[in-house]
Amino acid sequence: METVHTDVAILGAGGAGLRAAIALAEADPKLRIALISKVYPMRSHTCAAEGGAAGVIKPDDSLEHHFHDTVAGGDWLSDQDVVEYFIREAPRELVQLEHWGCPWNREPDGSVAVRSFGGMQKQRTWFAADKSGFHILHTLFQTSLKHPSIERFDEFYATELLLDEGRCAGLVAIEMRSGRLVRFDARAVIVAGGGAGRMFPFTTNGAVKTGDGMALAYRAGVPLKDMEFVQYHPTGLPSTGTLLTEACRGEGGVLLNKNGRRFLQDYGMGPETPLGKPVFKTMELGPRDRISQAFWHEQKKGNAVPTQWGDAMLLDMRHLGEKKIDERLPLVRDMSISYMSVDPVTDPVPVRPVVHYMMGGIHTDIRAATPLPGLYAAGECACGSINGANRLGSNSLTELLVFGRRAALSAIEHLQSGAPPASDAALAGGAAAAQARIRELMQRSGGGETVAGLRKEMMQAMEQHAGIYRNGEGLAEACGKLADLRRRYARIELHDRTNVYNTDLLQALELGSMLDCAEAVVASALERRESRGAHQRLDFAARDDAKFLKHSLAWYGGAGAPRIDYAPVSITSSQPGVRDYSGAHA
Amino acid sequence: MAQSSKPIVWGPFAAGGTLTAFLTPALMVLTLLAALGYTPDLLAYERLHAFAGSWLAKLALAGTVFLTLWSAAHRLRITCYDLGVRADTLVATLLYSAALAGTAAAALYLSRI
Amino acid sequence: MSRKPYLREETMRWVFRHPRYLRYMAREFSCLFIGGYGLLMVWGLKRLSEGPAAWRSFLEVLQSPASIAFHVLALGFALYHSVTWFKLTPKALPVQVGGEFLPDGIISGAHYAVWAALSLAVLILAGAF
Amino acid sequence: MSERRVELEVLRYHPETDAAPRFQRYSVDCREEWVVLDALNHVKETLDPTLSYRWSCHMAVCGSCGMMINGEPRLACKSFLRDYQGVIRVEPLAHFPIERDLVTVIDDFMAKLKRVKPYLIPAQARALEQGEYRQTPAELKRYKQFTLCMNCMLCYAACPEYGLIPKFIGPAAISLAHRYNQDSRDGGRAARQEEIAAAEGVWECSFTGACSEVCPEHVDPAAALQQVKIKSTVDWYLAHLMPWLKK
Ligand SMILES: Cc1cc2nc3c(=O)[nH]c(=O)nc-3n(C[C@H](O)[C@H](O)[C@H](O)COP(=O)(O)OP(=O)(O)OC[C@H]3O[C@@H](n4cnc5c(N)ncnc54)[C@H](O)[C@@H]3O)c2cc1C
Ligand code: SF4
Ligand code: F3S
Ligand code: FES
Repeated sequence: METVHTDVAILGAGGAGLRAAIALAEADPKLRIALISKVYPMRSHTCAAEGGAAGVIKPDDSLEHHFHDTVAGGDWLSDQDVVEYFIREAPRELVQLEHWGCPWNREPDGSVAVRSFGGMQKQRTWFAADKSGFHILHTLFQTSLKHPSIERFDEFYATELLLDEGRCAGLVAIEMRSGRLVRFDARAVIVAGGGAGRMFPFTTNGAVKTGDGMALAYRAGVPLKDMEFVQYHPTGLPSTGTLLTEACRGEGGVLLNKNGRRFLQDYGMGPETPLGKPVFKTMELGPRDRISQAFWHEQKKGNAVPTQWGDAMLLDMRHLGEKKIDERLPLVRDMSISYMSVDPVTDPVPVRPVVHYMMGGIHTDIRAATPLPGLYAAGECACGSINGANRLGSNSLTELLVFGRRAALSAIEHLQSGAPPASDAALAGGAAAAQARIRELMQRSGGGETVAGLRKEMMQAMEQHAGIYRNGEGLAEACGKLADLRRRYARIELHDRTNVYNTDLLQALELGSMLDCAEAVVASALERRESRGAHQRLDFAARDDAKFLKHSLAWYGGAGAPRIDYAPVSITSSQPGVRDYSGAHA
Repeated sequence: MAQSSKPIVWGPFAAGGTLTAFLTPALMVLTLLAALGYTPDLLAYERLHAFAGSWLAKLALAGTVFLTLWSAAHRLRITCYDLGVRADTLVATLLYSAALAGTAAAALYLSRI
Repeated sequence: MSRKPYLREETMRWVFRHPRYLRYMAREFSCLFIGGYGLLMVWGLKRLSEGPAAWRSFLEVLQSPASIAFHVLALGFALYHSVTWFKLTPKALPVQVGGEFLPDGIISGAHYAVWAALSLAVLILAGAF
Repeated sequence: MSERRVELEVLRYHPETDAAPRFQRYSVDCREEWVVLDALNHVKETLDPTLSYRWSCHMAVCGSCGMMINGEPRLACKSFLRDYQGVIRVEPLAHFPIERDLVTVIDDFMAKLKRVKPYLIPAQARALEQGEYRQTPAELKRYKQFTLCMNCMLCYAACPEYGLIPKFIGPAAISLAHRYNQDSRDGGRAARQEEIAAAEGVWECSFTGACSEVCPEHVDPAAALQQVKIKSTVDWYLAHLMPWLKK
């Protein structure tokens, strides 16, 4: 097996992975950096982010505001010391992107423009029309081309982390175009593999978001933290799940039920604000979890708008006018027309909540370090706990910049700490075992299970039992179902046993990752007997700080179920309080 | 990699393209009229001879001939490539030389007027 | 090595893949007629320099059916060249006024207007009417 | 919810078993509002798991799903079944070697992208503490359109000159260089000229304009290329006819 010797291996070339790679290259041009990604960097899902990235820049805003919005938005499950670090670094990172050429929207005086976002009490979301993530990703990718020390391994699918004496010392990946397995020996590894929304049937997430990064770390013994918190975004197109950015509401779009009522006022987010004059943290500028939950209740009351794709509500942007829509939300208009045949300039667009983001992920600390020495994680796959129980829109793009860089700096510290090199025998052994597992999967026959079949059952279980509202009974059933699916996964049979660009194999491996992540989600959700942020239990409707103001950690249990235990939440200045989106603060 | 010297050939091509876009149809109408027997006044020998006698007109005519031939030659060169003629250097040399030769001939005749 | 990327050969078929390529070819072929017309001009100058009799015979040759046919075709292609050229100028020379780009139509339109005025002027000054 | 039986004719090529590509027919029940990508996914899930192709976002932003659909380079996730009648022919993007099925080899494009130095080379260095560069909305507008390129390479598949002259750097990469040249913060034009004003750069473009016609993002690469040609020509004449202007 070919071995690539490198100093730092980065799994994932989305926003987080690229940011880390650049930070490494800038810190020391002599470092060898291997950037490994299953898709070409610019195909990573960061490109799909529309609305923007939050960072305090305007004089009427302050770091305290950003801190409080984030912590309250996360229903006090955020680690406050980490949030403090995050909001301090945020503006610096966004200016850095500007210096690299990101085409942020501008004010007439040439300074960057900011827009409103849900749950934020000030305008602080930097944006590039409604393609913010696209521009961030391309700016990072293009900037990375400047650094010869970043060696890219595009379309390499990582299958396993390599360990030696309790340290992470590399990984194994399949080169898609040839099918050969490559071993990467690294002194530090950064996982930036993105989210796992594809566990659900209806999601804004692209095909790449199958939780591989999380699963790899999980299997290597790193716990997954707060996995029960899955964010639904309230406004996806019912036909495809394609996202209409929160900026639709930030710019003044409103949500209506079938009677034309702005129903959010009936769920503690009122009083109704004047049309076209959105008020921070009120009504349509409430947080995503609350709005998605309100829709669920409306649906139960029979107030939803029926469409051929199921129940929906209406996102009305007509009053914004054609000019503003074209200037600020061109993609939204284009997609509504393309995928729904509805022009937001003339008609309200049907939307419904859709799985969007994983608050949970690989357990990391303020340094982006996992408990496994030599292993760091950043981006959506990591849970450094700034998002708590519910992420505020536009915090995630900033997070992947701040912690992408932080992971790089921590990796460098690790390299400098002079840890001895890993033993070749251990790595060779790990790699050989990985190869044997792939081979076995490729050659297995007679099992009779198919990738598509199991995937469908997994998605159904997740949608049915781990959605916006959950209960103990359903979750227990889901745990059983997923355990069963994992057993059946061992009997999966590939149709394609060839080497070159074998997507059948790829999808089988991705399914394995998703099953692991899904099990962690339902197991953590079952144990959390309270309702907080995006995790709402019908059988435990209230938040329970006495018992559950703590992070859940899911530990990989091999063939058995995950083991759940807990870690404390770090609180510095904000004691848990009431999340108030009633406009009372205004 | 060296910056190409293509601008030498492209500059006159672009200028010629613009000139022919503005002027050639009108000129063609003039000679077409003559071809159909309605010879415009300007194409009568005396007038044309007198017109072409002025230095300014000589210069303009020579320039028009040059730019017309050059832009046509350049386009033809590319079209040859598009059509699968791969001997680009040969084609280019032939065509540009022809354009230059035509211009030189025009200059010679003009000098005799 | 299991890789064996397959390279499709480029044939002339691309010209027929989409009407746009035929339009492109038509535009490029205009050079034959415009170039031919350039040579005609050179020849005309030669005859002009050789005196009135030569010029008269040049005019006679112009009146041959072949010449008429050439003229009609050439005029068609020349007009096509002008139209395509003016359609493309806004791309090559965009004009930004007060932040906004001038719409393509305005730039092309201006070119068409100048073209019409110029052609008219040439025809009138040459006594075509 | 109307359904429709769709006939797909997909170019298959498997390097380990096939000497040359061949077409394979699939007949699938599709929903009227589906895009071609949905139909392919349906084939892969229910009929033939061995079919390989690239996709990710399903919302026309990631640029992975470019293919020839009835002979036109298009994004499969933005090509609606309702716009096609009869058999739909799906092939890998023209002008690129086929790795397998609908998957092409794009090394050439990736290398060219890097060559044109598509990153900001600041005209004036600025420390982070000094905050952002000032850039007015008008200055932003000057290059904004050229930032929209998602590297889908449809323009390369449409450009006959790229098909004929594979060395041609091509529409998207040159547009990207132009994007930075036009940026008020940038001072790197001279460095980029070495590539884009070279013989294999902009000069292989014959202004076919096909690139702009197929570009799903309306980047208008043809415009960028002509602008580069004009600027390079002016550069050249200035440098050679008025060399004293050179610093
Ligand atoms: C539609 C949409 C809109 C959004 N809008 C916003 C917004 O406006 N503001 C905001 O702040 N956030 C937004 N988000 C969230 C945010 O975009 C994501 O959380 C973020 O982009 C994730 O970035 P990442 O770098 O962690 O992962 P990604 O960009 O998803 O990249 C993951 C990388 O990991 C690689 N990878 C994965 N598995 C493997 C493997 N096995 N082997 C090798 N490589 C692998 C992939 O190839 C890819 O390069 C949005 C999300 C979506 C889906
Ligand atoms: S210019 Fe347009 S067609 Fe070409 S790669 Fe970019 S987005 Fe695609
Ligand atoms: S199609 Fe090709 S020839 Fe030029 S204008 Fe576009 S690059
Ligand atoms: S799947 Fe992303 S562009 Fe089509």
